[in-house]
Amino acid sequence: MAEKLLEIKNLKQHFNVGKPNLVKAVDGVTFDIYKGETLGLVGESGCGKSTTGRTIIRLYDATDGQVLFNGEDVHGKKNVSELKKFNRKMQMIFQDPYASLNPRMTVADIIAEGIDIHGLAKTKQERMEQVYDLLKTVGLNKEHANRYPHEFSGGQRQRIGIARALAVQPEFIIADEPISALDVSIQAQVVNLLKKLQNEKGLTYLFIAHDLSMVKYISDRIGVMYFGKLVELAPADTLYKNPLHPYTQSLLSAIPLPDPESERTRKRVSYDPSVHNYEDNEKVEMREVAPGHFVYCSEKEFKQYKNAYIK
Amino acid sequence: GKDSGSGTKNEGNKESNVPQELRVNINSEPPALHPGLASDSTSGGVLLQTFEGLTRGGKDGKPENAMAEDVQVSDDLKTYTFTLRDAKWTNGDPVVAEDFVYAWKWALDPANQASYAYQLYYVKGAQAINEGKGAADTLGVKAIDEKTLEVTLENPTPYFLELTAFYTYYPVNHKVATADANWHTEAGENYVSNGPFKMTEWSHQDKIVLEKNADYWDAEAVKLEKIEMYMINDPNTELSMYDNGELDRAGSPFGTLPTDALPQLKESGDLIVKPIAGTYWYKFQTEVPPLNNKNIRKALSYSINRKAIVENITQGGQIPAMAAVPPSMIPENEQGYFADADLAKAKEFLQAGLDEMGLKDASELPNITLSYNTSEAHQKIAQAVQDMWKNDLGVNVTLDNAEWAVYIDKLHKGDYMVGRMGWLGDFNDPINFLELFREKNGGNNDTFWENAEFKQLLADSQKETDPDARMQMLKDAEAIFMDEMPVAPIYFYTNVWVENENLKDVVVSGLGDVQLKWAHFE
Amino acid sequence: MQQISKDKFQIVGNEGINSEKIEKPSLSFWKDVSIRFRKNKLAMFGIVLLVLLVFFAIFGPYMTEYDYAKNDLMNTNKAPSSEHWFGTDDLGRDVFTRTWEGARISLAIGVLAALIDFTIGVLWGGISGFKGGRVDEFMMRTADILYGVPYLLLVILLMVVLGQSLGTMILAMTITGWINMSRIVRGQVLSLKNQEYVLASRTLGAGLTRIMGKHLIPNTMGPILVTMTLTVPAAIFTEAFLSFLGLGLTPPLASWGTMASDGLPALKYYPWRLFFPATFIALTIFAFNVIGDGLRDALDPRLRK
Amino acid sequence: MAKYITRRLIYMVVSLYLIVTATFFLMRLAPGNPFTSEKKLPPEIEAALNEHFGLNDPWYAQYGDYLLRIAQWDFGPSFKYKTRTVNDLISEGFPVSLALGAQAILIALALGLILGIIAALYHNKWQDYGAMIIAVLGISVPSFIMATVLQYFFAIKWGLLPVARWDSFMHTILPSLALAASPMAFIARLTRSSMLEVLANDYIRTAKSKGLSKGVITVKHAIRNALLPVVSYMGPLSAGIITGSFVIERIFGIPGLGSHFVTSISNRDYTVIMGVTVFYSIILLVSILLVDIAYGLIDPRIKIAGGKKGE
Amino acid sequence: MEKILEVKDLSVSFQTYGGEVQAVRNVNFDLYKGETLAIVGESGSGKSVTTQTIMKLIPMPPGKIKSGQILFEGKDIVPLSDKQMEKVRGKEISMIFQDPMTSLNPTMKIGRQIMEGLIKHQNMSTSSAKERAIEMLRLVGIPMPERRVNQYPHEFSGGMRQRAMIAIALAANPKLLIADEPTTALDVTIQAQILELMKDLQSKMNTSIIFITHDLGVVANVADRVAVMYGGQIVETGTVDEIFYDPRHPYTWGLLASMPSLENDDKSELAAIPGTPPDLTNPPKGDAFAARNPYAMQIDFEEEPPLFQISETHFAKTWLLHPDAPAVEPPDAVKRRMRKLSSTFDKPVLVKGGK
Ligand SMILES: Nc1ncnc2c1ncn2[C@@H]1O[C@H](COP(=O)(O)OP(=O)(O)OP(=O)(O)O)[C@@H](O)[C@H]1O
Ligand SMILES: Nc1ncnc2c1ncn2[C@@H]1O[C@H](COP(=O)(O)OP(=O)(O)OP(=O)(O)O)[C@@H](O)[C@H]1O
Ligand SMILES: [Mg+2]
Ligand SMILES: [Mg+2]
Repeated sequence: MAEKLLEIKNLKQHFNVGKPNLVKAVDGVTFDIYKGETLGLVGESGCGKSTTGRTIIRLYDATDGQVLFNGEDVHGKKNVSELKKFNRKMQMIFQDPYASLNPRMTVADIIAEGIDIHGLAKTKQERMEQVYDLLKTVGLNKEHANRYPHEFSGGQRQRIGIARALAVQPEFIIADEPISALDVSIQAQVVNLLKKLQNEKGLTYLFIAHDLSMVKYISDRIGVMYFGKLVELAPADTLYKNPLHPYTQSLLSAIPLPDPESERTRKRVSYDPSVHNYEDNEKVEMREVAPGHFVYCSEKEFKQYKNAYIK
Repeated sequence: GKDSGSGTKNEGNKESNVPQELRVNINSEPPALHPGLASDSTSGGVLLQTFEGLTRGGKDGKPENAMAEDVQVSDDLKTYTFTLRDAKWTNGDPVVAEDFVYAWKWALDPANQASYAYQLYYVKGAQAINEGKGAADTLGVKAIDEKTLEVTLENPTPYFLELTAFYTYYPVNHKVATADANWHTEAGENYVSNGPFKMTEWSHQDKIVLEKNADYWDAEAVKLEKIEMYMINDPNTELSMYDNGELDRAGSPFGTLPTDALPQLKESGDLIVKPIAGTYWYKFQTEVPPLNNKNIRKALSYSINRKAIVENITQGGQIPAMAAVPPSMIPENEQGYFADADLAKAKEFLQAGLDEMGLKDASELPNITLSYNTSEAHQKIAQAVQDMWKNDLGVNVTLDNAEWAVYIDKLHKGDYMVGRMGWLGDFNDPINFLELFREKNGGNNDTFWENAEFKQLLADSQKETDPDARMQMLKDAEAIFMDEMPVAPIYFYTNVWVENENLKDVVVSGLGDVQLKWAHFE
Repeated sequence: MQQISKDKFQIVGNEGINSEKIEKPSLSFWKDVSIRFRKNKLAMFGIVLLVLLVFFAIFGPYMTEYDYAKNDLMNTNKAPSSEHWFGTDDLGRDVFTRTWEGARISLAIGVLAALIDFTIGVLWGGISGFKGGRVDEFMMRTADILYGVPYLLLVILLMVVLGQSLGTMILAMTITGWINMSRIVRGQVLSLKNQEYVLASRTLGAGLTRIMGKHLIPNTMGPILVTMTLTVPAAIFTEAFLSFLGLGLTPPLASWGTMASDGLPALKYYPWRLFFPATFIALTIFAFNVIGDGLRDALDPRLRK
Repeated sequence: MAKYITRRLIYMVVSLYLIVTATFFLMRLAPGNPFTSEKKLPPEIEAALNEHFGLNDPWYAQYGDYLLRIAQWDFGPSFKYKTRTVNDLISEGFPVSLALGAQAILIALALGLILGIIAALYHNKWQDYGAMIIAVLGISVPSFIMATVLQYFFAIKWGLLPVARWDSFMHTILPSLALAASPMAFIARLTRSSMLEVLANDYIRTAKSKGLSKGVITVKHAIRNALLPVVSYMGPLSAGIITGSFVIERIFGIPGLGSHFVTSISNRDYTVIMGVTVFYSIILLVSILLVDIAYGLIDPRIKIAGGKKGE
Repeated sequence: MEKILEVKDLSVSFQTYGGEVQAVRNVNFDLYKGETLAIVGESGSGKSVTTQTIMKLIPMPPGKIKSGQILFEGKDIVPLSDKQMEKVRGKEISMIFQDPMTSLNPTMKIGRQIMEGLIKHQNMSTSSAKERAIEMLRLVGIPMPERRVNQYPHEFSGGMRQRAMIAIALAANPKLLIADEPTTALDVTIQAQILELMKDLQSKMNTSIIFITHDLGVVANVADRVAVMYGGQIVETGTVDEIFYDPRHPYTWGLLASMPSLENDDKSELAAIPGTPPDLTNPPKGDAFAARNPYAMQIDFEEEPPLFQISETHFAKTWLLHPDAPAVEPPDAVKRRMRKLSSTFDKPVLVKGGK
């Protein structure tokens, strides 16, 4: 495949270190993201997806591990201008649309913030044009530019967040559930846009979402997280066709279909972590079951999965 | 016998059944209630009720014998022999001559940091001892026996018997004091005194409670049973408390009355005004031009409208001062050496001064800075004087206000042009005012003015044994002083107060001391 | 139903039809704020009041024949009359003239102190809170130390070293005045700096200035405005205190603060000497407060009506 | 937390040391000395006094001496009140000032919060304006005028309460009111402004949706979130108030500590200046520490202890 | 079946400086006991405003109920005061808000926030309320709820906050539950679990649910009936089968067509509805959807379409159902779903608004 844009090595993010309520939100995650690809990240709610994303973009100082962006350590000390450059290259769409919008800024100012910081517009007019463009891109209209976040519906707010991230024309976007609050048609519009940008400008995405059909549609590869760990990583189609880890299987079985009849009759497979029955000395780690298809498993399971794969 | 005697007397007095309890305000915590350590009027005001010296100021202001039953003065006026009466300390000990010797020596001992020790300098050898240059036994005080005290002075001091009424001259119970060096810090068993009242409670910064001392030799004359002295530092509050019946007396010398209240109090006839021996004046720094010019000084001084100031600003019945020494010491000074607000003369002097300086117009004079320390009253007077000088003489004046310590520092260093100051007499004699200006660099001179003739007159007066001749010398000296005008007197101080109309016989001396010994309610 | 002509039911699709709308003029945030502010009647009243006060401060002293400094010891403490509209003070000076003469100083001092406190306090508190860690520790401990040293001593020394001047007075007034502001701002910043929108701005590469200027300070504006409006009276009274100490105005210059503190003891006898300066201080504070409230409301888009 | 507090305590000692040092030099640089008086002492006597109090020693010796004394919590004798030690002054004055101050703080807090809350709840209604007018009066009438006015009406005109002195509970009412007026106003204004902010938040809507009454919402949801500015303000304020107010103590003749802060300076009473400064500073530093700790308790998102950027 | 809620002719607008935002325009619908109504629709079409109005939670001002009635159990709640609403909110009706982070009090422990309503409306003691809170957290799938009750919202992940919101609303055992996009931040397994939980509650307590979501899969799973909103209006309502298998409104077609499907690996562009949604400050004159409607007719730009009834339960607001309108083919993706449903009338019937 193409060159690596991002390498995440044994990334750990623990909260409340040294206190009884220690949370290992991300606990040793390793994966790469290639230039121009979309890596989907799915998993149980609370398993550490957002934290992974936020740690990558330096909102948290990693407890342990490394994040290399274009070969450079993101968490190494950097001076202001380097940071600024880095920030322009990497952007994030926040999961919580409302909280991530300053209640005292107009939408135009919010979206233009990146433009202002990086001096991407030469004149006021140019700036506003870019803002209007972005608004249109995400399905809002000019009229909205002068309003404040609280005057918007949930989905509209989310779109403002998307427009803000797009404004600086980054190379890499961490999209944390970017479309969950949008109606399907706008979702389609946004996803089309993301794809288009990817095709045209070679953007790379880390796409965190719960809507598996959308994830499947947009992603080249998909990682499945469970309890702070990456449990399976595979090309999108492969994962859907050949889910190996029991959690992945359970996840796929739970996808609701837009078909009332099948919904009435569907069966879910539930996941019970005790099925693994790992022994204390067993080494559990990511293993490549098939080319590009990694599963977090023990030696024993590894063999099992391999067999399953052949069939 | 004595006790019951006074008891019956009291009962007889109580026919009107008025509680003999007095509440006054003394402004602030007395810094030290030890006769030797005290150096301020607040402490003095308390000590005056609780202690008694060889003499005590009588109702008429003249010193009367107190602890002393009899006084013999030698012909050269330098040796005083006091015979003590049978008096007791509050703990029952008799008051003996040794108590005086002990107290005075204690105050003079440099180790005890008595800042008023210089009040004892009239006694032979005192200054040397206090300055650490002489041995304690060289002091001219001797306890001949328990009841006889012999005091030798440096110079004839006609006012010495007034001085012995002053608190630095009070005795201290030497037994108690040697046994407990801290006897004076709290009310209690060890706080022994010999005055009309004893201190029964001292709650710091709050109040002091005095009660009648039944063992006092003249207990019969003492009518008050109890005195509460509050420490309230705000004149308005003080007057409000008085209005509200929470105080029986408000105003000086214990407390203070707010200036703005005076006109009304005067109108209602409640205000009592009594002149005291003190002068408020403006000092000139006589080494700074144009104030090094006598005529300019006189012009400035003559042009001040003192009457307007005392009537409209200070409003406390103060007397315009056209002399340095208060009229209580030199009665002629009520008229003074020149006329108040004598603009014509002032302008003459000004012209003369300008001519001497080769200037044409007052506006060419250097700007005059008028300094005062932070206080509303001083500020008002300064503004008024500034206005007078500006308008009447055409002299440019700027005001300069400084915090007290900074101000004193400036004055003592001569770092000023014109500065306000006041002097309250320590004892009733003109020398107390005039000697301030004896030496150019004398501690309290500040004007840097010196005059040989003046100096000589003062020196001569100290040797003079004839009181009239002596007085004349002092008057002559003052005349020189007023002619040279190193200070511009403004007014003579008064004490103003209001008191419960039933309160009688509170004695306020010409120096401004209060004695409650005879006070009582009717 | 019959009225609808059939040809209206031709499919025309959405092509080519440009739903061109009448566009409203785009408003900048500040224009928006000013519109909102102007709709606030009380705030506008405050502005009018302030303008009036300023007007009188400028022209008031010329409205009478009296000079603010001229004594008239024969006419002290006269009650308000047609001759002396606000009466006279204890040196017989015209209170009306002095009031407006004093207005110049008090208003200037109040506003200046508020602005200086605002500038230093907001920067200091903001940077301290935002940077956190050692920077915070250092900045806050410095403020503590300044706050712990006896103020009076500081002022006396300033006075001795720098002498009397307007500059010294302002310095004395602001040397510790900003600390309150900085603490309040820091407290707010501490709680705001982890808000998602601040994080978002950081991921955009925003630096300290921007985050402070666009995110933290606007969202702390409420407490900042309150503190600022309350600095005004504090400054007016500190000035009086400093003047009393000799660091401020040299008499016969007047300010509301000095006039009020001079007039206080006369409250029972010549109430107008306190009444006029005190009332104008209160009116000024009132004006600043309603303006502050109006601004606060105007700056909070969530409250728009 | 324990670690944080320990660290702060160490900083406190350092701050205190710096305050002491600054005060020492300011004090010695200020013109005048403890023996300055209208009636100048004979120079020999002044020299003897200086000698006795060690004022003739080189500055470093005196400085060292002060530090040593402070370390032993023995501030020495007062220059002015020759018979009393600074420790006496503090131990007698402080309880009074504390009692008065605590009462005033309670009044200021209670009334201020109530006024502020009412103003915010009835934003731009008459209640709001009423509260504002009370607040404006509270601020534009400084404590010394307030005190005089209160005395005039309550004690002299209506005879309800004593004019001054510190005796019974009745005596405490006027001074605490006068002392509380301006902080009360400040608190009211601060509370109002932050309450308005808080009331516009979504979680207030959530609370409403639970059917909670206005009162409960205010008390349980709004106040805590609005408290931060008030707490910031309360730190130095309470240190100032419980160590006594010069003006109030003077007007009401209260034997508190406050008067010493001013009189010691005008008297150049070096030991007292030092003593009360140290005492005040300790209280100040402790209350500031308490405020910082309170931040974390009020708003769990604030982590002063960590001190790290981000989280 | 008994109606629990009738919304009649409801219009809500917001006063802004930019003009009046007519967020909800003449919305009518009703809800039966024990029924689940799903509201889908364009984002910004007024779903949240409509439902918040039912609880009278829109901020007033700037919001205003311009007209209409909201009959809850037959009683109009529009004129009720805040005080009177307290008895309804959190007890009779409870709501899951869309924005979980900002809808939770950041300085109150999650547990307390759940307990509050219990203590107020169900008179529980603190300890039993706490037990119930833990129980609720467990039910919504939060691991280690004993520990989590003592945490603050910012320590929760997005999905966990949303579940906490759900727990708050469900704990109330309301007669009417309004769930505004309650599962957007949840992974499918948890989502399934939550849906199960809601159904459970519904069957036990006969709760009625209004469920707003964009996930048509979820709609298919939970809904009995569906309302489709666009531009502040309800443009189509029907039973879940009617909407999925026989949609009539072009916007509904657009929605169904824009979904990616799991089965095919087709990575071609999704069929989004072109254009931008209308600006509600000055809603278009005719059909709000016209400007984006490939089937738009001239009339659509001129006159607001009336409501047509397609079956007993199926209504749509489009001129396409007018007898004069040409027959049109829905997009392929929709056509594939289309079935003939037995209950459909022969011909759409004009309900109202016709001339
Ligand atoms: N406070 C407000 N002030 C002004 N306009 C508002 C306000 N609240 C909502 N709106 C507007 O009302 C319309 C409807 O909003 P609503 O939140 O109901 O949409 P929604 O259907 O819930 O959308 P979503 O699915 O994106 O949440 C939107 O256009 C929005 O901009
Ligand atoms: N500031 C924090 N303090 C303590 N714990 C935290 C904090 N932030 C997140 N966590 C915990 O870390 C874990 C992972 O959170 P994260 O937000 O990364 O989940 P997520 O995968 O994004 O979930 P979701 O899909 O629900 O958003 C959760 O258990 C959460 O409670
Ligand atoms: Mg998340
Ligand atoms: Mg919504």
